[in-house]
Amino acid sequence: MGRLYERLCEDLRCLEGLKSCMNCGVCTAICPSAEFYRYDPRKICDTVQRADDESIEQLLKSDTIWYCGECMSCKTRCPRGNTPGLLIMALRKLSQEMGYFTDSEKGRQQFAIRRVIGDSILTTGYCMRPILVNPANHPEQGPVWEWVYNNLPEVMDKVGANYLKDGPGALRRIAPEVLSEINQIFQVTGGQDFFQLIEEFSKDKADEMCLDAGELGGDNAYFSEVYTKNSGNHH
Amino acid sequence: MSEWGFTVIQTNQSDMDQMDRGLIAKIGNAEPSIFWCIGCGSCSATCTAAQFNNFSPRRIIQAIRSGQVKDIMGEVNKCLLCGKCQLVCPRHVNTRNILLNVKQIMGQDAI
Amino acid sequence: MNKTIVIVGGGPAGLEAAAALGSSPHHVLILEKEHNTGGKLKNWHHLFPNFADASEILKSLEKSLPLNNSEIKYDCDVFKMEQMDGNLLVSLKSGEKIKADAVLLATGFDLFDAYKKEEYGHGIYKNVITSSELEGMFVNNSFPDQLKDGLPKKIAMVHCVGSRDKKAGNMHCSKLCCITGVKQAIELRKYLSKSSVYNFYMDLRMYGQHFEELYQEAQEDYGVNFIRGRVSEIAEISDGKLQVKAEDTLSGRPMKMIFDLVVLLIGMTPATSAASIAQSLALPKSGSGFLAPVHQHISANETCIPGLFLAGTCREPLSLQESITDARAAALKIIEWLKLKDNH
Amino acid sequence: MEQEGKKRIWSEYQKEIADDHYFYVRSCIRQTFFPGSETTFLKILRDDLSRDVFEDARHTTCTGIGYHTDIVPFETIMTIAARHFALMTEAGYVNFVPSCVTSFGIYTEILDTWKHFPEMEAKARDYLWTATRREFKIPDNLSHTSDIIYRFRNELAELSGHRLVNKNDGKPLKVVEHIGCHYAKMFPKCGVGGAEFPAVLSGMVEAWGGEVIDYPERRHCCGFGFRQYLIKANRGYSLSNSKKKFESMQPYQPDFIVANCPGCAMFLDRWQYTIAEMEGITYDKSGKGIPVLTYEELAGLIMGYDPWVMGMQMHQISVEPLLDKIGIVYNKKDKYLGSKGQYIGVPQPPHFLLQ
Repeated sequence: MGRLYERLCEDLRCLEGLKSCMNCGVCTAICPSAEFYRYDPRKICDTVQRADDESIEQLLKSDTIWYCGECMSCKTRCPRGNTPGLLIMALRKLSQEMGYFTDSEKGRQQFAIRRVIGDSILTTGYCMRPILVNPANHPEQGPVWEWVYNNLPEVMDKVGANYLKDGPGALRRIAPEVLSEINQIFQVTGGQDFFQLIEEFSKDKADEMCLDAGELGGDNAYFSEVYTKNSGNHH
Repeated sequence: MSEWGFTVIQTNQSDMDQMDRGLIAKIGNAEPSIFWCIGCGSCSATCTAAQFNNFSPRRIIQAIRSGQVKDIMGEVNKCLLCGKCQLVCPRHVNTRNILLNVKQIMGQDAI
Repeated sequence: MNKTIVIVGGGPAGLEAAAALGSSPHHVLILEKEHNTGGKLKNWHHLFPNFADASEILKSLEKSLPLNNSEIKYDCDVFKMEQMDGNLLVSLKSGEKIKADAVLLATGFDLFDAYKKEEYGHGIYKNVITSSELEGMFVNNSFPDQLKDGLPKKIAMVHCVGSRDKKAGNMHCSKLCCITGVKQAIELRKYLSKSSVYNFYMDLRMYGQHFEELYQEAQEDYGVNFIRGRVSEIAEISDGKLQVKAEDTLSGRPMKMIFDLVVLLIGMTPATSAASIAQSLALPKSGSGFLAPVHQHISANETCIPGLFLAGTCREPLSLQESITDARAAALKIIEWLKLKDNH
Repeated sequence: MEQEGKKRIWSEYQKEIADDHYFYVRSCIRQTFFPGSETTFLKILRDDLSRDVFEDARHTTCTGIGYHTDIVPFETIMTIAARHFALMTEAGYVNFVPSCVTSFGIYTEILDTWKHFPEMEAKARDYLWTATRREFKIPDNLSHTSDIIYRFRNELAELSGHRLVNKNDGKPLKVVEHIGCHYAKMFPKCGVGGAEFPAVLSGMVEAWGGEVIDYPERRHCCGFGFRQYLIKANRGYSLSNSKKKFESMQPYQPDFIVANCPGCAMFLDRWQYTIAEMEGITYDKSGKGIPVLTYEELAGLIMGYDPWVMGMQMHQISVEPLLDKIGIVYNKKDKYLGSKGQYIGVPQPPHFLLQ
């Protein structure tokens, strides 16, 4: 039993997610990811329960662990009460803690997520806001969304939102003292450090790839690379 | 990638009702022992070729039986025809002969 | 001195135990909860692995019942037992109480209620049936119309339904469904010669005499297909056909397939009829809820209650042959125990 | 299909849903794409059903999207959840009602974790105190907003002026219901009807006169997959999973889709547009696409709310064909007007999808 395996076992989601697997395949049978990626949750459970550090390290450095969509459909069906999706979350956490995530194309995408979602949480109190869904990056949102996006205050007002204003209501501005509480929670619980870790490992990788990662936001070459790069070798 | 930045992905799910049953029908006649396989994997474990490439006789029998034979010749050609698979098989499956038959049938089809 | 032995349950184990006790001087009273004996064997057509006629076997079991010292009471619901002066007092729902020097529990098993595997849609999709319902179709020769039109059919046999399944509340392996699935696959191939049959399994536990051979026959002589993967969900598509999803684990790919009929191989679960008896005596149960003997290896028929014995599937899933052997073993233990009781 | 069999399953999953006095928390995705649905929910609860719903302006995201894209650690999200419980406790409420299915899943997961690992709850209390000097009680009742509408489905049916019936032929409308994965797949006991045959939306549809379609891929995920949509390079996953669902439901010719998850409703709407533009395919006969509704919009429609005040103009798939089928009177001209009736431009028509 190796060091990586032991660290995985410290994560509750590994303990809850994988008690013992008998390789029956019910998870893979209905997994949305197994259907469209070269991905088999059953094999991941089997690899982890073998407790072999070399294979686990390989897994942590691979694209494989980043294919899951965390829909947790696997949990409903498993006859052994496992949740491969939770195990994936533990693997991803460890991959980021070890800096292995930057070894894979799909893992490197964590940088873009950290920059967009992470910063949005800390600076606005929302994971997702209309302004983040820029039609240029979201052609699939279609022309109606483009119209909404170009007329946000008017449209939001019409449907009863409290767009960027104080007080309760949809899309209200979240007060600075609330944001400071959220930031405090991130500070105390290790959320802030984890963001920092993703930043640092990503910047190292960006340097290695001779791409600029900037200090903030998505207006840099490394962000574009991880946000749009698809080698097509995933299916 | 398209102007969208992504595309529709083909499913990996095997639609077992749409599989090619032609090959298994022919091989089943020539070498019925293909139906006896229980997927134990002893053939793949002993396989000489598998030491050097990712060839797996167990997987190939499985593929023929379920009709997933689109790219099968590439796989079959990895086999060295040494016959060790046949020696270790607990069900007396003549894997070597199955592969020979695939070559023959697919070769014929090609002509 | 002649004593009274009460056997709870007139299935194969109860009948065989009564037969084995026939040579003893004791009075044997079988309490059967239904109108007739035979238990679930009544509803079975042919038995694995040699396709023996179940009704013939039941007849011979009933025939060997000794007339001199045994008696059967029908429609008796035993719900409680108490220990009393070294004897057991058996209470029936009717209010009747019977004093017994020894009691043999041969209460059998319940079939797993397939509706608990919600994702398989039993009770919702009409072409999803259980192995026991299929057996009933063979007994009564009453197949649904859509199977009788002479066209080729696709049939799926789903193994491990409610067995080896924490989610369904049963961790245990019911061990007989594997061979039942192989037997019924062969029977379906015989009955519907143009049909193709696919067994979805995780492991095929061919532990008994001639089981593995039957599995091989199914593959070699009857062209039954075996796919290694547990079925994940069943959904009805138009015209009552069923879409089955599993992973073909040997090729590592998710798969789907359309079937005309799906047979769920349901396993044995602890009998609910034994639950109140066990509770009244604080009888321990095994992890999966079957009645627990004193010692699984060397005293499999004895319980921690003096004078109370177990036979057959009330203590674990057993085949008919094993149940019968077990019943004889229990009978022998009872005779030994009554002798000891006399000497004291 | 035997309805009795389903009813037997439903009877096993009858969760408790509080009757009044709700502490309401919003959904990031709902607010972004269909904020009018949240407005409608509050109006129905407060005005039509006279229930007390409290919203504290100091509540924030649950950080669920961060958690499920694996940038937010469990310790962090459970403390954010604890802060929301603290706001609820401070306001004197015990019934916690999130508008988002991802959030609902997060709260069920956290409460379950605390039950099995009390030391984690202690840790959450500790973290929260250190960070904010707040304390909390665990809610007595956790219900998703769709549970609440489900609870009042019969009352709403009595109050409503419309039925889910095609006014042209008098037949019930055929409805595809889509349940967000995190509603009950992780904890079937926490969802009305369980995970395999959830009743939360089908119960509404049936109470309001519609007919639910059980199509083979009913249980399949819409394909959001968090990182699989947020990152452009991964969106093929999202698109392809929705496509699989559309192909499976197409033969049943549904009149509309209703979803209880903010993300699902948006994706099932947008991906129909994308597929139409990419491949020239629609999944209905008219070429206009299958309208996708939130359950709040559906409730609002039968209650006679103005579709444009509910925000149904924000859908890419036009809802007018459905409104016409039900017989809802609406003002065509008002659809794209601003809040004061001013002209603010109109969306470009799509290339393939008909309007």
